[in-house]
Amino acid sequence: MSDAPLPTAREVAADATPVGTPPGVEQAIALGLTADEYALVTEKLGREPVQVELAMFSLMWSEHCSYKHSKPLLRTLPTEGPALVLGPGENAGAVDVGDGWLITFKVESHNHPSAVEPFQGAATGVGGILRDIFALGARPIAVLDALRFGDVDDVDEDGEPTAGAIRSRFLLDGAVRGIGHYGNSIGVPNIGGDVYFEGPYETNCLVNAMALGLVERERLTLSAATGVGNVVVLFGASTGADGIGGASVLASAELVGGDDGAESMRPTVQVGDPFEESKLVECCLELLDKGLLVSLQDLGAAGLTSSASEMASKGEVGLDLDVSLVPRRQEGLEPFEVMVSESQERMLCVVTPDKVDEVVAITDKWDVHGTAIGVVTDSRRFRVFDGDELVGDMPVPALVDDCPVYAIHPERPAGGPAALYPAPPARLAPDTTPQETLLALLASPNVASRRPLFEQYDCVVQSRTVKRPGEADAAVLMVPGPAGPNGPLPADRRPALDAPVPGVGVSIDGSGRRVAADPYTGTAWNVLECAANLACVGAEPLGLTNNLNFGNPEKPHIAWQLTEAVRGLGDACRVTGAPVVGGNVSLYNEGTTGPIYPTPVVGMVGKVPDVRAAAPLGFQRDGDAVALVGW
Amino acid sequence: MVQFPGTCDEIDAVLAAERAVGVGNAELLWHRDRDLKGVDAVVVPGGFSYGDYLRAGSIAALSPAMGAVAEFARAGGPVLGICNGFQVLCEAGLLPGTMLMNLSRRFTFRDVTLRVEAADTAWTAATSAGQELVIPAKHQTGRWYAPDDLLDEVRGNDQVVFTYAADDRPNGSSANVAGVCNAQRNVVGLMPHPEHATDPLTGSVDGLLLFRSPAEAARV
Amino acid sequence: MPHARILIRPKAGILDPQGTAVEQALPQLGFQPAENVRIGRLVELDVADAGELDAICQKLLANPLIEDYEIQVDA
Amino acid sequence: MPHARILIRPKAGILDPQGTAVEQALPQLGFQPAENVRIGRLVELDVADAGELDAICQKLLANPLIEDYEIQVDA
Ligand SMILES: Nc1ncnc2c1ncn2[C@@H]1O[C@H](COP(=O)(O)OP(=O)(O)O)[C@@H](O)[C@H]1O
Repeated sequence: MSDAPLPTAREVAADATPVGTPPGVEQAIALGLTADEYALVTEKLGREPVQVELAMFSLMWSEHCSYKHSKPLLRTLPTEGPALVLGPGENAGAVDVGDGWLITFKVESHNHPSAVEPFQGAATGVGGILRDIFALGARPIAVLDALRFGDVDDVDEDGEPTAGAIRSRFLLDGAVRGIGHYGNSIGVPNIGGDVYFEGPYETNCLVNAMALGLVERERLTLSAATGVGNVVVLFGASTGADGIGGASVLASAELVGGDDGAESMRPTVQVGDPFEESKLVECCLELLDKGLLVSLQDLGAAGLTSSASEMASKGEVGLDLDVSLVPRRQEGLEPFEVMVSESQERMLCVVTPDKVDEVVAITDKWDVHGTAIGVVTDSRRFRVFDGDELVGDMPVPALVDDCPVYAIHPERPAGGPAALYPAPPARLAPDTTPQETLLALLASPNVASRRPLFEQYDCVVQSRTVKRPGEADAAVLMVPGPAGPNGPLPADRRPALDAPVPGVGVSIDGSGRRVAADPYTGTAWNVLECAANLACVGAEPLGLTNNLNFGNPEKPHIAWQLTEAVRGLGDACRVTGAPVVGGNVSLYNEGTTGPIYPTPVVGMVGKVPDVRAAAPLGFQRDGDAVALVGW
Repeated sequence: MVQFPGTCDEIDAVLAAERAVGVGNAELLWHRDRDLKGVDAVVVPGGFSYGDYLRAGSIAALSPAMGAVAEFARAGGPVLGICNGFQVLCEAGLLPGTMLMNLSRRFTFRDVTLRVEAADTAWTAATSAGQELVIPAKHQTGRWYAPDDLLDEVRGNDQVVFTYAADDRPNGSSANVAGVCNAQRNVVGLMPHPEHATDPLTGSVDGLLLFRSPAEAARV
Repeated sequence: MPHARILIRPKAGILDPQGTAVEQALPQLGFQPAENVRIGRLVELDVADAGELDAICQKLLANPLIEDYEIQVDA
Repeated sequence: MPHARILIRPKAGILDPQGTAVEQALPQLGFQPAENVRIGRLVELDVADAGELDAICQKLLANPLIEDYEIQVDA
């Protein structure tokens, strides 16, 4: 523990301006802002932005952070329901599953990082979604993953795998190993997912990860920074140059194809460390259990910039933050680099000054050393200092709320959706026998068993898994099960075999091909399929999360797909009674061969009154009657 | 249950032990403490202690708590190492052999069938020799290896406690070994996870037999 | 066949959690503290054509996004 | 502080599935076949006392049952 005085609000003259020459509009454009946006930033600041400010605005005003092309659509989704406790807007959503227990959950994408470096991209995707869960004070209790790659069994005239197939296998292998590595190492079971292979994903794979958390209602923690004079403490990994520019370059621009693309993105690859994260989980849960935090937030895309400014925005406060106090793992980082670094496994919390010592001591116990780096102010400005030097000074609302929102211009493609996606060539001759056809189908990667994939994941750790992958149409967990977020529950709160054992069913789905054929109906189907999966284990939908993986929304036909898909999603939510608790939008998914299939991935959580009654998959006994139910 | 940073199956192990011997009878022991709190048996659970960096279990083996566990073991106290815990006990020299990466090079999860080869250890007293147990295995570095002379010695002393049943070789270990004991037969390590086979709601309950064994062994 | 040795290390600035773990463990074991501990991989092989080694590293052995490599060929 | 490099390799006779995988992958990628591919670890560090390195290897960095090591200290 250091004896350094706690950070306090700085005295800054009213007319003080940050040091440095403004990099100018061309730099802004290189960072992804438009000239108009740059002019707007200048207007909001009353002067041109200096380096730190420009870096921060370019991230906060990127599609990834601002949802500037999707916000109006997302507002149409139903976000209320009887079980809903926390809707969109926080790190994850939460539903009430009874007896004071909440399940928090969310799905997120890590598509572009995974296309560049599948192992680390997928691993850090899991790491990121887990942080969203424990930032709410919940113990992460499950991961699911939805994966889309190009054809893995494509062959050329000589029967040899094509370069695309080889690349797709490499991506599949790396992504699955990465997901397994992170989840297995940190001790969160992977209880399901889906995987699908088809041409449009070849140069732009999709890696979506969903996580669930368990928390008692009164422990639910929000991210708003409040209390002028309270101290901002950063803990977890030290800050390095990895992932600098990741959010703006990787998440918002079309992925540059080929080797050159990967080459130019070198410094943006983030490396995940599940060991660090497992210590962070335990540390955060201990801090919250002891009631030491005012609020908690994870550092995800856009690092300190987005986490700190969002905390300030939600709390309607200002922040003074000193980058010279941020622990580094390498020398020579510029203040703007510290502000935008996406080094993984870091958390930010707000603490009253009297608790700082105790908080730092607990972070030391877990080896995730906390450092006070800033203070909550009443200025409503985000001021960045490098030691005594003011290097950035921005109104918080300008950063977080004032990004322009763009109308998209949907246009149904001429000739209908079919014209966009020519049917793939037939693989079987017209005179193939039914027997051969069946065998060919069973051998197709899209139908074959997923066992080789999910065998790489630990699905039983934490002792809640009642239905594992491959055992039922949806995964089933006991909730709370024998242990709560902070360890074993007292004997009388553990499940007894002679009484109903409550739990949840979870399913994730998202056929892109169906959505490509008809975005409205296809998306509604994805929701209904999740609900049907839940029905098979006796679960009633409580809420859903979704990840909208689409192409470039500035193209009219993609705008149309997106609009129709969101309309289908909303209608299906209303029909199934499952509100949207949160989600993520991943746009600009375009490879060298064109956009991906529009792929809204839906993850649904339902309540199972008694997991003992959850039905397994498959015919159970000789002589049982077989009935067809529904449609 | 010894808890290192990065251990992740310790709560499961506590629950399993409590299912076998009653709630309130299991304690978590922190890796920096040498105090074993007077327990009757020690479990070194699975997970990724210290991130499994360098070699699985290598850094954990040198922790203060493991110093105390070694003393406890030398005094005849029952010690069980599960998966990463098995790796830790090997690295600490309390069990023979060491672990290499699975031949598949992958992390593999699945239920495996184990054959009890020795029912006279502190952790198999409640089983019988030749009995088959269904228990999940999940690891990437679980190929138990001993050079030929050590393997002969281990076999000669009947220190092979579990083998994988005939067609069920998840990792390619020497002589199909899934678990071994020390010469005194109080320290046992195995790669599969008996703590994940103790609740009928989540699968097999064969693992309970291991957690009941120390008490049974003490009675004889 | 020429014998070659390839040293692969994490790029500067890339997180090396293994190195950090070793750095922390050393003083705990009673050794003097060490600095800049970095853990990488060592690949040794006999190749027909040492001229291919650079391409082999790029394509297979190293991950150029996060690792640097050094090729040593025995005379 | 002296800079040291430690090369750790699997002992002869120990099956090295990673090395085998590389051997199999090379011809598939269009390279000439390689032989005796072995994958080990490379540890680089700055130490106060190079005399401790052997003990550090014995105790922590290498497992003598399965690995050999070679210490190189920069002049
Ligand atoms: N990417 C994945 N990660 C984890 N589990 C998966 C993944 N893909 C498929 N699974 C699991 O494999 C089983 C079969 O998957 P799938 O064929 O998609 O079944 P369904 O059509 O019933 O959803 C399910 O239990 C599913 O959760």
